[in-house]
Amino acid sequence: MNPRDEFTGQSPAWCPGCGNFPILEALKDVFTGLDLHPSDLVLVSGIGQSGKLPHYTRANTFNGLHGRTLPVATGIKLANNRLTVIAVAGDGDCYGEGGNHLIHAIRRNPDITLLVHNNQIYGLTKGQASPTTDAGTPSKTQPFGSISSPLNPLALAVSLDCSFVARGYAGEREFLVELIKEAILHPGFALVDILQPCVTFNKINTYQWYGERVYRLGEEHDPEDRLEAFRRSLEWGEKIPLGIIYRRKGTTLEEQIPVITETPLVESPFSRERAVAEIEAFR
Amino acid sequence: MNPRDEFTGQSPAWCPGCGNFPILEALKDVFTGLDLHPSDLVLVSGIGQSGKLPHYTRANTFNGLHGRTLPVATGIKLANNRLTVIAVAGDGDCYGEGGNHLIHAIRRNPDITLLVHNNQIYGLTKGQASPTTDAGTPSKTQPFGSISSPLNPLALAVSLDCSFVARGYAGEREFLVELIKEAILHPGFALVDILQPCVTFNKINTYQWYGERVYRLGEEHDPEDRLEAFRRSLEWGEKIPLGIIYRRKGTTLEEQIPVITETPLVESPFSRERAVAEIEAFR
Amino acid sequence: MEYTIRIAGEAGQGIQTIGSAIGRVFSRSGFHVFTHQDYMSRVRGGHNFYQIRVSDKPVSSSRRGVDILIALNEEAIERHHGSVTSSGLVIYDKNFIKKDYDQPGYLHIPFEEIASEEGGNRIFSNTVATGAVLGMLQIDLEIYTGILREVFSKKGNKVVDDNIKAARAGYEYARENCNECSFSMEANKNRPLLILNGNQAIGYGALVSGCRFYSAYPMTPSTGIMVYLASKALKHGIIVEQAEDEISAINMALGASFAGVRAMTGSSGGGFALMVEGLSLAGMTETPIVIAEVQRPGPATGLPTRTEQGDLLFLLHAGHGEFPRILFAPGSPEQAVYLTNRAFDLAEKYQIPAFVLSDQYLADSEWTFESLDRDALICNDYRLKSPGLSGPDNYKRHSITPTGVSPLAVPGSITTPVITDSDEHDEEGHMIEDAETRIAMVEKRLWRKLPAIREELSPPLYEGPDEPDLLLVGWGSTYGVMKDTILELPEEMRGGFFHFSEICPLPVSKLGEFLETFRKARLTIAVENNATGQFERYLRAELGIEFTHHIRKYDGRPFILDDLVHAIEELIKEGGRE
Amino acid sequence: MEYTIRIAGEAGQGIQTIGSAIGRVFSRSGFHVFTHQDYMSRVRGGHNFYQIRVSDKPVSSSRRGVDILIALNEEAIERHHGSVTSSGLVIYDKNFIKKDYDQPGYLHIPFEEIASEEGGNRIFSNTVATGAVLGMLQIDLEIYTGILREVFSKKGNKVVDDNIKAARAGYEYARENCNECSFSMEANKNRPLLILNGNQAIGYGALVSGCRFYSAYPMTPSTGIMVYLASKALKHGIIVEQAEDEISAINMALGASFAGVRAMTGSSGGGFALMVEGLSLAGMTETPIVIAEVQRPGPATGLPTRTEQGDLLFLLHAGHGEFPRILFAPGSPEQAVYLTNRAFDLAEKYQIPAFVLSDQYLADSEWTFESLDRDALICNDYRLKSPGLSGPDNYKRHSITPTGVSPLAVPGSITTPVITDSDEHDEEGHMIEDAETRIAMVEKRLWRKLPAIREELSPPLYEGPDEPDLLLVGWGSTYGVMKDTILELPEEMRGGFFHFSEICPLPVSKLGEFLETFRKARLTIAVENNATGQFERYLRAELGIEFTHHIRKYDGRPFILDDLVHAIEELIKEGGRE
Ligand SMILES: Cc1ncc(C[n+]2csc(CCOP(=O)(O)OP(=O)(O)O)c2C)c(N)n1
Ligand SMILES: Cc1ncc(C[n+]2csc(CCOP(=O)(O)OP(=O)(O)O)c2C)c(N)n1
Ligand code: SF4
Ligand code: SF4
Ligand SMILES: [Mg+2]
Ligand SMILES: [Mg+2]
Repeated sequence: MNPRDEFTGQSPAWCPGCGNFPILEALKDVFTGLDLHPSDLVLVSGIGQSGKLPHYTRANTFNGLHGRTLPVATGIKLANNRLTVIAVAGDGDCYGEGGNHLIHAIRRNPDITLLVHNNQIYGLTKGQASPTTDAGTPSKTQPFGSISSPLNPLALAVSLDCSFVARGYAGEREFLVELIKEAILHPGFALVDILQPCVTFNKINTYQWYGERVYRLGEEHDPEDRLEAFRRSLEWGEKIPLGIIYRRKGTTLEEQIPVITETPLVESPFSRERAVAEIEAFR
Repeated sequence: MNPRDEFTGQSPAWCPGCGNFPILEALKDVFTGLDLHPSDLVLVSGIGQSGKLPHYTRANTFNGLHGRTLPVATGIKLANNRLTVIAVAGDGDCYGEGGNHLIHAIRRNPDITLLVHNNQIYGLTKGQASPTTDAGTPSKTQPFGSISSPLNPLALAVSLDCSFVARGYAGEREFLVELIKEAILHPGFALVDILQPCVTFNKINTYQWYGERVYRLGEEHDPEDRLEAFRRSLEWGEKIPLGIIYRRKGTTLEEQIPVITETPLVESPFSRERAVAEIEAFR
Repeated sequence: MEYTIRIAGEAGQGIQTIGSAIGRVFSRSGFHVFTHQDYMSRVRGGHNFYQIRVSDKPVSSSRRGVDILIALNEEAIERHHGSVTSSGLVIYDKNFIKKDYDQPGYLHIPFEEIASEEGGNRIFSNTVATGAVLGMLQIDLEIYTGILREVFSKKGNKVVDDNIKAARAGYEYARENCNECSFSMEANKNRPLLILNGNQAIGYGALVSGCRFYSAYPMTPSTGIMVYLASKALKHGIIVEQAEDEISAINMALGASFAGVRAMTGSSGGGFALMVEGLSLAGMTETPIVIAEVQRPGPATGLPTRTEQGDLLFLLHAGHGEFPRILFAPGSPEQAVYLTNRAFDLAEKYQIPAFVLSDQYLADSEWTFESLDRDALICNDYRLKSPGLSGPDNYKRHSITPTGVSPLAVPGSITTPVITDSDEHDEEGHMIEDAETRIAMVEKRLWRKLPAIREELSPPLYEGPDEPDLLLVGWGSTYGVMKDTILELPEEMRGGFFHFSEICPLPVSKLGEFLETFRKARLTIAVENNATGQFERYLRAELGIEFTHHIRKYDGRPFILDDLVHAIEELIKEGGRE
Repeated sequence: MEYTIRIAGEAGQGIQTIGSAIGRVFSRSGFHVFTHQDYMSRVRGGHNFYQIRVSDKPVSSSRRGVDILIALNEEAIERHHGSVTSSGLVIYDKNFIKKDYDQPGYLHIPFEEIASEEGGNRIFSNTVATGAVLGMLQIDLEIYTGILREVFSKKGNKVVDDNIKAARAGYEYARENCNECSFSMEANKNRPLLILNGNQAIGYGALVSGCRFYSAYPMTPSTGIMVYLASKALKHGIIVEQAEDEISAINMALGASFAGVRAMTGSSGGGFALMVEGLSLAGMTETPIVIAEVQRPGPATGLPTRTEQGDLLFLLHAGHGEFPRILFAPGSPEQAVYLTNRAFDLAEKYQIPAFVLSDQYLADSEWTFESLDRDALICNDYRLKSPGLSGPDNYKRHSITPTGVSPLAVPGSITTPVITDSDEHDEEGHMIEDAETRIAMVEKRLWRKLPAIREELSPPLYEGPDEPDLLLVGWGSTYGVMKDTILELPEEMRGGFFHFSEICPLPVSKLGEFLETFRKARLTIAVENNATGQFERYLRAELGIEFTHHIRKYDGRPFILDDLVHAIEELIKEGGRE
């Protein structure tokens, strides 16, 4: 069996031309590139077009509720830190419904990679504004346009001192592959916000729109400089930077929990005898 | 009736010496100083020691659920934008349970003032770590210490381009009064994070601890400079700045909703006849 | 005269455009229409269909048998040709689907070719197809061209004209080429009927009730309510706010309601699950709110675009602690208008939460009806706005009155502050802990209010012969199919049905007729679109009655008329045993 | 021999320290103890009390009458002096409370003065008070000094010694000055008893069941479970994670469970309300989970530190869609240990959510019992961990088996991926939309599993005479008070009671004895700590039975023994009418 075939899943139900396809392919490249096995990996997703992704590859999968990927992923990682845990989310999923979990996952810093398929729209529910939708964009639920100012996930993550913050683009698959690899290899919570054209509902942020704006951060950018990272994260509009915006060293959640030792929790021994004997403390 | 008396409420059930007392007094100073009337004002609070504050003054009050102050406050403001709406929250309340609403309230930018009584602890539930608890602080639910890195609410707010971001301190009441006044007068969403000693459960961040660290931002700080504001917001430890960290101009949520005109929604006319006639569109 | 038309193909092919246009042409022509939709949870591809039943008599359910199948791809033919009746016809474009069914019962119409030639662009294919169907049925094209004008006028005259040309060409083609066509719809004397679906009906019901604030997070199949209200927002002064999550949605609505405007939220089961704490908050603070819950099959994400009546018991018991609620489950769009209106009225009158419980089937089904009884629409204002209330002692938000209902003041409209609390509180609204106040408040909220609320509700609707032998009982969206089923059952079965749309609190004192009929009937059958028989269980708990049988469906699809008739006949064949 | 001791004062005065020390001394001395706590939702001030009933026979409820009142402030005397029995005594420090009650039944003990003089610091006042009570009761001081040693050893020898000195001084003072003391506790032959409260019992039950992951958000009165497990975390390898909110708490626990470890979450009603969507997720993904819900009076924030049985129907129906669940409601800490253990076992065996429903009364009440039946604690591992399962076709997470239970593999332990989905799915775990798979999966989850689960549960516990005339029926935390009540009722009443702790699904086939006894009893009384009679309603829906009476309490306080006895006597006086 050719390793890439190992990751062949169900056939996708996305629209033809959807920006999710290159992300799916990139992910398969990453898995083979890092020599992962479907049973070493857990993909955790929510509900949305992105949430379907795990079904289209092959790995341990928990496709849970809309917005709740990160708590599930954290529970999995704590129970078995030997697994490579990847959370796959949509922009509505992760920055809207699940916003609180993002903040606190960043604070906890588990060694999880979060891929946000940021199409700046609610795809699966047919085109309402998401938290990243450009201000003013009208939709059927907001006929006068989206009023809230769009959320800047990278700035948010930098402000919370997230241990790895990057932006990828579905239109640059090779680059995306490298980015996701780095995110997975980085020890700690890694956010990769992926610009993902939605060819059906987002008629503003198209392949062309992104293509004209994205550029790759070069050597001159020092991702360890937090202030600089914050400045870069604010860039949006004429120029949109791709690459690792911010990165820092730090201990992960798992490393800080003394209960987790060399053996993952799920394999660590438990003495029922000793547990039962705790009753005597009540005497 | 002396105007300050107008704001006398129930007698407080806080611990003697609690940092909430000076905040309460400061608030009464603000109300009289701004010549507000109990019926022009709505205090919205959640559950926690801070959540009890509205009962200890006198104003329209919605003391709702733990963590849900901001959605309630937003609903009130939209229904009647003539009211001065103040949301009162705890650090657990607003940065923990209610974190998602904070993000999105900032994005919406309603003209609401949010006062967070930040005692870096869960007071009412007796001393568990809150999102702002210093890393490493042990508690009964976290005997190895709080592992997550503390949330920096000011940096978070600046990253989201919050229209007014300030820090006050319960130990400097006069200064706090001025800050809250500015926050209320500022058109748009204003976050005032107030350092509030919890004399019972927080034995680390005491009056003394804060007293030794806080300083007031001077003229040299330009609150309209976002990068500078971000840099300042990261200051914590030896030196903790008080004052307006960030401020920007911008249109409020209410101003952007075309349904809201000179008259607040609650008073604006509604024609039942015209509404009923909409049935004909289905013919 | 009665026909069933099914348009089938993949998502994104415009099935809805064709279906709703045909439905609207019929209703404008004065025919009775019932439509229902079957679609997948995806944006492109997959397989969807839209079914229209048209008749000169009222119809309220779908049939199995199809008279005209508009097949937009090969899969449509493969899946549905078996449903086409012997006199029925499949129409399709052999060039587009790249397969020729040159056999009786199949009519090739070159939709794309005609669209390109006559309209100038193949995007008019759907207009051609719609025209063709109308041609086959010999319906005057005027009404359709009128609709095209309304729909496309914003895009300019050329687009309108091209569409009309395409429609006409399809129409002519069908009339000329349809040798087998035995359809005919006699010109109808009726004036145009109203046609609306369940979501529109709830939205409209809210609109006429003076709902001024709707906050929600999108969730299929409830989003249509939000879309409807958003489309009317500017004209009627409604704030429609898309919340960051459902927790925010209900809390915002409660805030708006507290501030004095009529407020509503809506979702499906999963989204409502997140509102449960807020529901309890409404109960404690006595803040009026209307909640629309449009069910889809669960648990969890379940089948997002399909139907089920699986959340009844959940809603009846949702929320920690004890507080009264109202639950209406309309059986048709018409009922949905009136019941949503009543929900607003009673929510404010008694300061409690009121549910409008619907489901995907009702949400997406269109029904026709003649007109609305405008006088039946209630619009009372129960708020206290007298500026005379001044001084600290005059107004207490939660004052204990004989009815349990306290005056509902608008904050800012009186000089006294309006205070409420999610903690147990005293009459003023301040938190308390003592046993006496607690007891008084529980009794105020529950025991004082409940009897009066109960009296507000109406007993179930009965249709059928006196003293029926066979009695169907259902609730919510099964109304239409039960109605049609009774008419299709052999007369000697003496079948009738009760439909409950006003479910909680049950107006026990008014259930005499129901209980008597129930006791006398030989076969009593609970009909539900769920697996566990939730309503049956509810009636057992409330009334202590036992059904002899039940028919339950839990495949995510609605009851189809012929299937329900068949299921009943099977039950009877089995000798009424269970 | 039986005494009731009440320690009353304001929050922050150390009421709990005194109360739990006295309770522990008694239990170590082999006496039976029942304690309960009444406290306000504030950290300092207000008014709280702690009540201890001690006896040489088992006791399981509180009495109204107090034998020794330790009054820590004036309010304590004002509030409670009426409860002190004629032979009882109030002890207080007149210097501290600045009021002298120089009258029979009052004993001034200068707690502060003795503490300062003997211990060297007035912070030892509580130790003095505890010593004094023990002196009054003439209980050997050894056990208390042992406890002081354990508690303060971390703070060094001096603190231990000072405490012991203070205790002894209080002891001596009381013995010398208590002229009215007629109390005497005969030296007990029993070996030390176990003493634990409901929260500790649930925590311990989880520990012995191999719970390795507990995620929760703090909420009174459930936090004690988390605190207990956190205190054992390092020693036994348990991850206790404080979540950012309850939604996260349940989703984390589900993640951990999916990854193969036994997981649990806990909260009170308001926090659980936020977990409802997650509950439904557990149902759909068939992920085992145990949920402790420790009730407090609602709706909304309600009375945070008080008690109620108001969430039963909510939990039984929580979650959109239909899926099975288990609900246990222990009646005592002892039951809580076994039932929590069974909850873990059954949750994993059937891959469903299991509730342990408690309340503030049970959570904070301490009971004594002799020992634990270690053999009754189950510890089966139902997970599939065979590394032999390789290849894509061998393992399907949701394969349809005759029992409905699919093999539960640990991801990463087999070569095949483990897949699950909140959408309706096929056997492998991939999302589907077709009707056939939907039906098969609903039947797998519900109909295949339910009968077996039902058989696992036990019928209610009966205590009382054969064929009782008067039958009490209750559930959960009313166990103890019903048990004591039956013994206090005049024998001619022939009173007995059934206690349900295994509530859902009801083991209908095992209810013969219950139903027969119920039918034969003349008076059947449902006893519930809520306003609407939720369990009564549940039994009506499940079994179609009707009680003749009910006794309900909804003031936020538990049933007190004397009050329940009185209420029953009143009912009977009224001639059994209702
Ligand atoms: C609790 C809940 N609320 C709402 C929904 C409906 N819903 C499903 S996906 C979605 C948003 C999809 O947007 P996004 O997360 O950006 O994903 P995309 O489809 O764009 O990839 C919504 C609102 C749901 N499934 N659950
Ligand atoms: C949904 C919900 N979860 C938990 C609680 C319990 N609770 C009440 S206040 C509180 C935290 C208090 O901390 P904070 O918000 O910082 O307020 P403080 O008391 O410190 O002012 C918690 C966890 C609750 N009331 N509701
Ligand atoms: S709707 Fe948009 S995001 Fe969804 S599959 Fe289609 S193109 Fe992709
Ligand atoms: S516990 Fe802390 S925050 Fe709460 S009242 Fe006491 S001092 Fe204040
Ligand atoms: Mg999206
Ligand atoms: Mg706090």
